[in-house]
Amino acid sequence: MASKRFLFVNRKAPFGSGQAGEMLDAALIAASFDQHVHLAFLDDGVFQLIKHQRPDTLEQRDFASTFLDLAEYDIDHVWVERDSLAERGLTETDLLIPVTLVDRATLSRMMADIDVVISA
Amino acid sequence: MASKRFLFVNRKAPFGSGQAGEMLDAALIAASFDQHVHLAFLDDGVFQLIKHQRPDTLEQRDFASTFLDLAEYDIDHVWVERDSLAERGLTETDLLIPVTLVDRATLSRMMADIDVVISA
Amino acid sequence: MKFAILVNTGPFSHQATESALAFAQAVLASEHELIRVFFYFDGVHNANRLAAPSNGERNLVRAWSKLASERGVDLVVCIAAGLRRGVREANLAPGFRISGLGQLVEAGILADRLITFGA
Amino acid sequence: MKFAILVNTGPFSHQATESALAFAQAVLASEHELIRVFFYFDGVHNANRLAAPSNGERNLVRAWSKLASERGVDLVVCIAAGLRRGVREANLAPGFRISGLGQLVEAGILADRLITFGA
Amino acid sequence: MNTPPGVLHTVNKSPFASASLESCLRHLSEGASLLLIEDGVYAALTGSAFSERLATAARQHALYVLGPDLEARGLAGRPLVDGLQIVDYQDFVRLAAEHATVHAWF
Amino acid sequence: MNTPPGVLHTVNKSPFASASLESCLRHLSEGASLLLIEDGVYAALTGSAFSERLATAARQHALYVLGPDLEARGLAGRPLVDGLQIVDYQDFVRLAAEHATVHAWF
Repeated sequence: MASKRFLFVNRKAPFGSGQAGEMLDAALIAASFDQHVHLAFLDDGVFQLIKHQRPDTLEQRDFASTFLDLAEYDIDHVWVERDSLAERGLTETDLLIPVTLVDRATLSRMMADIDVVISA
Repeated sequence: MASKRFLFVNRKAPFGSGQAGEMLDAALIAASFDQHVHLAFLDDGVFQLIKHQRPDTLEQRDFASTFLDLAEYDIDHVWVERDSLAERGLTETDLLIPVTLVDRATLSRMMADIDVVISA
Repeated sequence: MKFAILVNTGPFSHQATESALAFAQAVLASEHELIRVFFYFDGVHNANRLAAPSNGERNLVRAWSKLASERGVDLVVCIAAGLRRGVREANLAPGFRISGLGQLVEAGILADRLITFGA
Repeated sequence: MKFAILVNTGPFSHQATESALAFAQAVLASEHELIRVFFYFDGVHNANRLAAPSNGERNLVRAWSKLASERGVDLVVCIAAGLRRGVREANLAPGFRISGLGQLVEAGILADRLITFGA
Repeated sequence: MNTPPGVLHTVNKSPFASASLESCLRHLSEGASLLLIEDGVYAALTGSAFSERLATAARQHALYVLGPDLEARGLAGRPLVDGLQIVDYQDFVRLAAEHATVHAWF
Repeated sequence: MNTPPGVLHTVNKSPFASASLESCLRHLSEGASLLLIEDGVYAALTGSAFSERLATAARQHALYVLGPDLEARGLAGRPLVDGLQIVDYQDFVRLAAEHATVHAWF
């Protein structure tokens, strides 16, 4: 099948709603179909990438640890909005994995240059 | 059974989530149990009381028309926050039924003087 | 003191569901009494026995059922909210019972504290 | 042009469900093609045939089924999301089929436009 | 068909309850359009705490609001923020086809 | 038991995504306390756009934050807004019993 640029837009905090884990599942499947997968984290979505999360405290599934394996799924495009981090008192050192930090205007342009947008 | 002061706090717009109609159902049942029922409308909840709503456009249930019959259920305490109306460009004349308009500080005190709070 | 709980959200939809369960367990571990948990709005999905999360995921439906079987907690699903959303006798999990909104009002009357968990 | 739709919300929970249905109907009334509707997250509740809203309320499950029977629309429920929430073959409404997330990705590949309805 | 003009954004949350519309407005790139649906249509009200914000965006981007959702909410006859175009579901489909992608904010 | 001190408010939404916490803070009457739970605990972060707002409220009301929800989110070791007390579910039950009513904002 053809290869398209898929963008998964993550704007939700990780535990409050159950959507974050299922979004990641969808992104992994897209990668397994040899699609070009891009993950954008902005607004409260940046909280998904924070270090030291303990989903076991809530008996929730530990999907954050899957972020550590993204490269194995050939997912290299992980974009995090710098402005969203700053508004929340966070910096790059708070993040679990290396990411591409971009400012809001740049991320807006990157999110526009995509074939399929899936958001949650 | 004993008679308590029940407060139903309505902060959600009427159609986006399906909660507004079910909140009203609960309030009517409380009234039928001879409880003292109070309805508070604040934040986006004030949109529930706007005139000229057409739920049929969305094939949704017309619960707004039930507001017209509140007196028949002996529900006399309908509090609407004036500040919430103003922030939304609305005034008392936009409302479907006569209500008790109160400012934010007053409503805060009224909502504190209650036995049971049910919110949505 | 008598507590009652209102649950407005379903499993895997919002953490409010898990908070309600944790709060219920904490009441049971305290000197207080939990007289009823009422499931309304999307909360009725907590009573769907067809839910079968995969390994490593929590089965909230079963966790509620356990509260009923082990601690005798009264779990009541709103009949109208359940019918709207497809939760009824045919797929009702053990320990739950279906009844009307009057059970919520009654819980508010009989309990000293009614706590809402929603989204 | 080929359209596909992703539905993330359930009936009586959020209007996004009704918007998705209205959008699907509008695509079918246009010169375009609707190749698939994929139900994910709480969207799986749209496929629960046990839903029985009272008179005067809309039966969204039935409305989706009708799109399948009358217009041949492909309605796919995510198997994992459905199992988590209690929607599976035992209570699957007519016209829906259960399959994997690959069907969502395939829809994204085959369609010219994929539209998400969520909350 | 002409070159797609950019992204069609949809927002379905009230600007008084949720930060989604504000975030979407901050992420509109060149050629992007915005369609307000469901509770997003409350942003179209004049005289509100959000009106000026939306009017500013309307001077830079094509802004649409879904008529059936206005009507259901009792807003059909009211004055709306300048520069908004009222559309129906057929227009929604057309706009989706005319833009390169659709990006939903909720 | 002493006279109940007032209302215990709970908020479970992030202040960056939802207006619920801001609205709750504006409706705290005398003797009211606030417990942040679920995504509400993000309000406790220092150095954020919301920190000062919460610190102000903490000077007038008893403010609590649910420890297990902080921990799950990776915030257990971080500095929090001054005046916040970390509590567990047993404390939540005790607070609910000590206050006259519980008012949930979401």
